[in-house]
Amino acid sequence: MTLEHLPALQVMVPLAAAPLIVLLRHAGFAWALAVAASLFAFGASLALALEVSRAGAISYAMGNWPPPWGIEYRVDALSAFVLVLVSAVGALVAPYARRSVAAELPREQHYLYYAVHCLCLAGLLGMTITGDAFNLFVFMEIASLSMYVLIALGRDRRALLASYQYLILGTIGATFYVIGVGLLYLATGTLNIADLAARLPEAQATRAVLAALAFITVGVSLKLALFPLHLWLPNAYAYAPSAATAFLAATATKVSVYVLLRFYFTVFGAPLVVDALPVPQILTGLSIIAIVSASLVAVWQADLKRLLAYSSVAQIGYITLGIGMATRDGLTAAVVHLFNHGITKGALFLLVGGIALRAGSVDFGRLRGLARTMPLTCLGVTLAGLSLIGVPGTAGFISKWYLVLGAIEAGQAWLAALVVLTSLIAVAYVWRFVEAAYLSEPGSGTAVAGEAPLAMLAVSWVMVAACVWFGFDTSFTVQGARRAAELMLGAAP
Amino acid sequence: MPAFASHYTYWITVLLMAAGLYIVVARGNLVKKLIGLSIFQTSVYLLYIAPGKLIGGTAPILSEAFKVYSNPLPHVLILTAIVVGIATLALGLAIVVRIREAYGSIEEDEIVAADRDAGDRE
Amino acid sequence: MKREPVLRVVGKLLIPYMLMFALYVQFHGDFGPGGGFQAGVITAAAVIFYALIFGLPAARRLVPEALVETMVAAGAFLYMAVGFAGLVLGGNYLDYFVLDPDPVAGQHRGIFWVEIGVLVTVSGVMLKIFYMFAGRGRAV
Amino acid sequence: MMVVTVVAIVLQRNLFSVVVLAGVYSFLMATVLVALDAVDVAMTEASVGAGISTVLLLGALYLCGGEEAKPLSRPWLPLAVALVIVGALVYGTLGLPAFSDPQAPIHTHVVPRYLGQALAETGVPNVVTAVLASYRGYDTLGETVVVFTAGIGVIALLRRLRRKGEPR
Repeated sequence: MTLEHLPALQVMVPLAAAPLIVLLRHAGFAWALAVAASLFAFGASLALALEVSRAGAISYAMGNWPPPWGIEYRVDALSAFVLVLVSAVGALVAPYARRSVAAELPREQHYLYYAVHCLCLAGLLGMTITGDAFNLFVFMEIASLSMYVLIALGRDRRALLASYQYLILGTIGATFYVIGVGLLYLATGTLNIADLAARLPEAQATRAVLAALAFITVGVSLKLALFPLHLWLPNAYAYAPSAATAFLAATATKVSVYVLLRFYFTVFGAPLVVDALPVPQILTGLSIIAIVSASLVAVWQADLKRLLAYSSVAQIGYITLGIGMATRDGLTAAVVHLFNHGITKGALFLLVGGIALRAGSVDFGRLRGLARTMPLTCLGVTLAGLSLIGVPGTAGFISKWYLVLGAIEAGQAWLAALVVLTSLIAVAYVWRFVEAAYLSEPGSGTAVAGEAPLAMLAVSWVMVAACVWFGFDTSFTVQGARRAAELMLGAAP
Repeated sequence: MPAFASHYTYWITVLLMAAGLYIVVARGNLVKKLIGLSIFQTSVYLLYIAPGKLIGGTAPILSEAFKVYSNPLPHVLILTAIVVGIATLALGLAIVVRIREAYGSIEEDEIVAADRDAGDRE
Repeated sequence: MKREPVLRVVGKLLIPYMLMFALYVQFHGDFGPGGGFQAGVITAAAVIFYALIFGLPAARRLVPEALVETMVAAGAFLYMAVGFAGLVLGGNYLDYFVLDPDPVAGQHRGIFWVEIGVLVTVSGVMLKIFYMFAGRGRAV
Repeated sequence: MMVVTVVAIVLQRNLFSVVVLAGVYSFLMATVLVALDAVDVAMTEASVGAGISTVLLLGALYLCGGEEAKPLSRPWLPLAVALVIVGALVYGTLGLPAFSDPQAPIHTHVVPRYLGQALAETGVPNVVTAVLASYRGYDTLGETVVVFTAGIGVIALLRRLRRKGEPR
């Protein structure tokens, strides 16, 4: 019975944890409940992924109303894969948050932080798992509102402005999405994603469908920080509390990418998006600009968190580059990179959170000679940084490898060269950390505190280990991504 | 112009939408931006609801007396959207109040300038 | 405004009717326009009205902050609990059919409790936000 | 009238007038919604748009002060953005069914079951309530959670804290 209801429990357990936490108003209990709920969600997502790979897509009718009249939950190869990523990061960040949040937030806010964490997790999971376009909007708003709160809780006053800007842009993005869904609804009369896909080819109002495609693309691109709509991201990541940054960086933009993939390949279908419209060309162009410009900007940042934030914009460019190829290998690369970049960035931001806790700031001036006082943390950052570059033996290499394969398969060898060349810029910004931490003498500004707390360090190292593990054992990531890619290209009517 | 006669409801919506969006992008005052944002969202309500109307129909409350009803589904969706809109507005205003306390201003350019000054001093 | 006798009397007279109207909107939602959300807004408006006439401290005594915060969470939790009840009784999540031997009565029961959940959360949140803004005092 | 109100909002610089005008706008919107048979939505829009959000905005203005600084010197880029949106939407809506066309897809797919069966399946004659709370009850759960999120967000941001030193 439990397995049958797993799709609902996947979202509902973290969601129900939030009001419980607020009812009890106790920091320690709140933390325990948040960890338990996140771990449960992770277990549920693994079970769902297994079930999907064994028996195919699962459909679950909320309220026992058959779709398209009721709301459907639908788990297939693609959404199961994203569910695992989101819930895994959630399950790791929740135990980590205890020390980090205790240090960064006043005590009265602790239980609220965990409640919002649960809401954000549930919102992202709900976006991924739902089979209904409007329900997706509702959960997008749950996730977004909780993200605005998480960012605004940052200590620096600039966090408030970052959160405000994100709120404005995020709401515009969500409203664009609603306009797009509204146009689709007017053209077809349904909101269920599978039903939409089935009815769109017969829709009379082709112009409305095209406009819907445009609105959904722009709206979701705002959320996933596709160049040039990324302006909210660096400040938001730089000033949010460390645990929140790690969680958001590893999951939020990735779920938006998922939404884009879902609409492009399930709803509109590859024939319309890829063959009839210049969408791949536009995506490829924007991705290249994003990769090059954001990587270059990252090199000149004075603050490690901001550096990593700009690097995120660049890495999202790699993902959209894979989508732009729209081939089997390209999409595989996009989905693999979704996962690999999620864990890599998660690991980096978790470690940086440890540095921020001990050193007070992650300005490069304060990082000089840090390797002497925080050797394990610095080693972790370096390893995860190698994965960011895409050095063989790390997870990042796998995604870049498939990206190169996809480019060659698409007959665009120059893209392959570009991927390799831009990785050199990544070398430059990762090198800045290595230089500061290992090769510089401790200066007057250097923090003298010791290693990060054990719980935080342990969780961070689980992520770092995952970066290395998925560089060698690719059976889960690549096979999962390949299945997802085949689903996207094959399911298109 | 049949296209104009049959589609003017859409176009009023579009005008409102553009005006709201213009306020959001062009204005530097944080509160006014939020007002523009809610006008932008409100205009979407019409986009959903207007096509659901059937002339000669009545509100979708079933009774013996009527046969033709307007489409209830958009109403439900927009109820949800209104609630989401007010929730966003409330949260946005809370952030603005905090910004005002931290910076003493709610003009975007002044705040950015204040941050730059603070950065220079460091 | 605290010393305006007319306002105080009118307020005393009106507020019970506002609350009655909220209840009407809540439970008449099945037959006419209205439902939990609208009723929640009206309930919160009644208390806000009270606060404007008799002052914020009086309103806080009538509806304490802690109660409001509990309401915020309890409503959302009630809604989810209805969903879990459907699971426990052998249906899908949010399945109202199984809440009663007669499916239609089960639907009725589900909708009833769900709307109460919405009412409690919405009135709680609106009131809480009002308290928060009003209690903040003029900054700077 | 709505268009006039919105234009006034764009031009007006005193924020108190803007808030009042926004309330007027919401009431006009509610009237239009009644004309379009959306009584539930109209009621919500009137209570939320003209009621709660006006109170909130006035409260925020009381805390923040009410005069807007001069408008930005370069309004052309935003205007261009707005015009592109207008173009895209006009283009998109031209292909849609005409106003009040009973053969439009939204009237022939999905909805007939709500209108035809709601009374028998849920026992609730107000179809909006039936769809809201039952057929698409999960959306409403999400909506309640959104409100809840905003509520605890405001608590987290605005609660007076007993902190030792104001962190800048």
